[in-house]
Amino acid sequence: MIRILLFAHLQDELGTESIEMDGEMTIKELKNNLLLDYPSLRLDSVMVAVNEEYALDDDIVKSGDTIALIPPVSGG
Amino acid sequence: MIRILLFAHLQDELGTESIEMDGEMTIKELKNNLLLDYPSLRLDSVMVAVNEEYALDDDIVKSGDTIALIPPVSGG
Amino acid sequence: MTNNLYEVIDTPIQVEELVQKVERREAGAITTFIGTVREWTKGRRTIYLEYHAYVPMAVKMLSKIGEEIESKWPDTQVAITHRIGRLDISDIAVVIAVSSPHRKAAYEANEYAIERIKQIVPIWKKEHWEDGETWIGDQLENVAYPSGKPTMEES
Amino acid sequence: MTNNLYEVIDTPIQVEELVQKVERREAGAITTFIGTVREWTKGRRTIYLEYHAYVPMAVKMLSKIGEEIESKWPDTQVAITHRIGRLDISDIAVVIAVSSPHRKAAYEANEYAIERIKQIVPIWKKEHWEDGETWIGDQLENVAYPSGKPTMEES
Repeated sequence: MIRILLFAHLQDELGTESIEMDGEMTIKELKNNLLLDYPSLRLDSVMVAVNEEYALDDDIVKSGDTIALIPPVSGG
Repeated sequence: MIRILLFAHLQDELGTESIEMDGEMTIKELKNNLLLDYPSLRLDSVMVAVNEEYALDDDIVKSGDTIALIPPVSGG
Repeated sequence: MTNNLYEVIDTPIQVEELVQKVERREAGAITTFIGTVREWTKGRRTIYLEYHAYVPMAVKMLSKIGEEIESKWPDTQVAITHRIGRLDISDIAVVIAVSSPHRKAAYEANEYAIERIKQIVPIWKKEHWEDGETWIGDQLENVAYPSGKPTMEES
Repeated sequence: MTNNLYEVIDTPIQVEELVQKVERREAGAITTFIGTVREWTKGRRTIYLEYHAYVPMAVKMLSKIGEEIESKWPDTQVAITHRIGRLDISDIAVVIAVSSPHRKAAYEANEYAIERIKQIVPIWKKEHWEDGETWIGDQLENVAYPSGKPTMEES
């Protein structure tokens, strides 16, 4: 099971702090799967972290990984 | 009477915090007078303030003014 | 007080504490940056803010920024604390402290830290205005989603 | 605590106090510069320092620097305190605090302040080394008069 953490407006839109997904896939595939389930989701400028490190579209995620969808940050 | 305040190494060299001078003169003349009395004094890089404002060589000082000889500063 | 150099906390930040964390006998200069909640942004009045964070990753990224700085400016020491939760006007959101033997590096490294925080640290600001609330969308503060919901017109 | 923005004092400087002096609802950024006594300068060990000042003029010049800044960077607010007397290693000699709506100005103005202090504020530092004492002669710290007495060879 892959755990996907949501933050900021993504958390508001999906009404939950995290969702789950099964399988092994690239970040790009994971994003596409999410868009199938939530067509209104804006993921263009969203970065993805795998186990608390930024990841690239071709990186592979698998069961046990914690993914975070990171909208443009606004700390500071 | 013109009061002349001394600081840092000038104070050490002359062994006093201030000296006095009579008359009305330019800053340049005042410096020359000082060098007559204290030939070893190094005044090249010394700035002069009149009544707590920096002054130029041609500015005139007169009785009642407070002069300060300001060696290169090293605060901060 | 902990001795952690990089922290995300939900209580007020003490500036002196960060200064103490970076003080060293070989340092001649310490710079701090204190980010506070501003009342007015582009003519719009903020009532209060909420900061949310992905805390473990935020701490990791702050620490990464510290490492970047210490490699770019040798002999510097960095400490950063970011506050999350509800903050009112003038409350301190972030403090960055940098010590260095010489002042130039202390200024440059400090400014680098705040720029990098606005790029890579997973912390988000929700502005509560007089007339609604907004997740602030990027470090340039120009992608805003009214009521947290992007609309079609915006995309 | 006084509310004077520009001070020369002979007691320890409290950083928080200067931060409070420049805090404003319209400020989003506050930078501080904290100048401390460094133990080593170019391989030579400092035991302690003495700062002397022409106090009334020093306060006037600090205030002038503040005016220069507030005209160059509109909407900034500046406070500066310099300590004089004997200072030990790590003691704070000077604190500059600048608040501004935006961070860029807060950094630039702060750095401008320390550069100007080293040019125009009548304060002098006497270094007490392990092997003697020296009046530090200019802001580049490269004109030194061993034992306070310039010798002929130096001129």
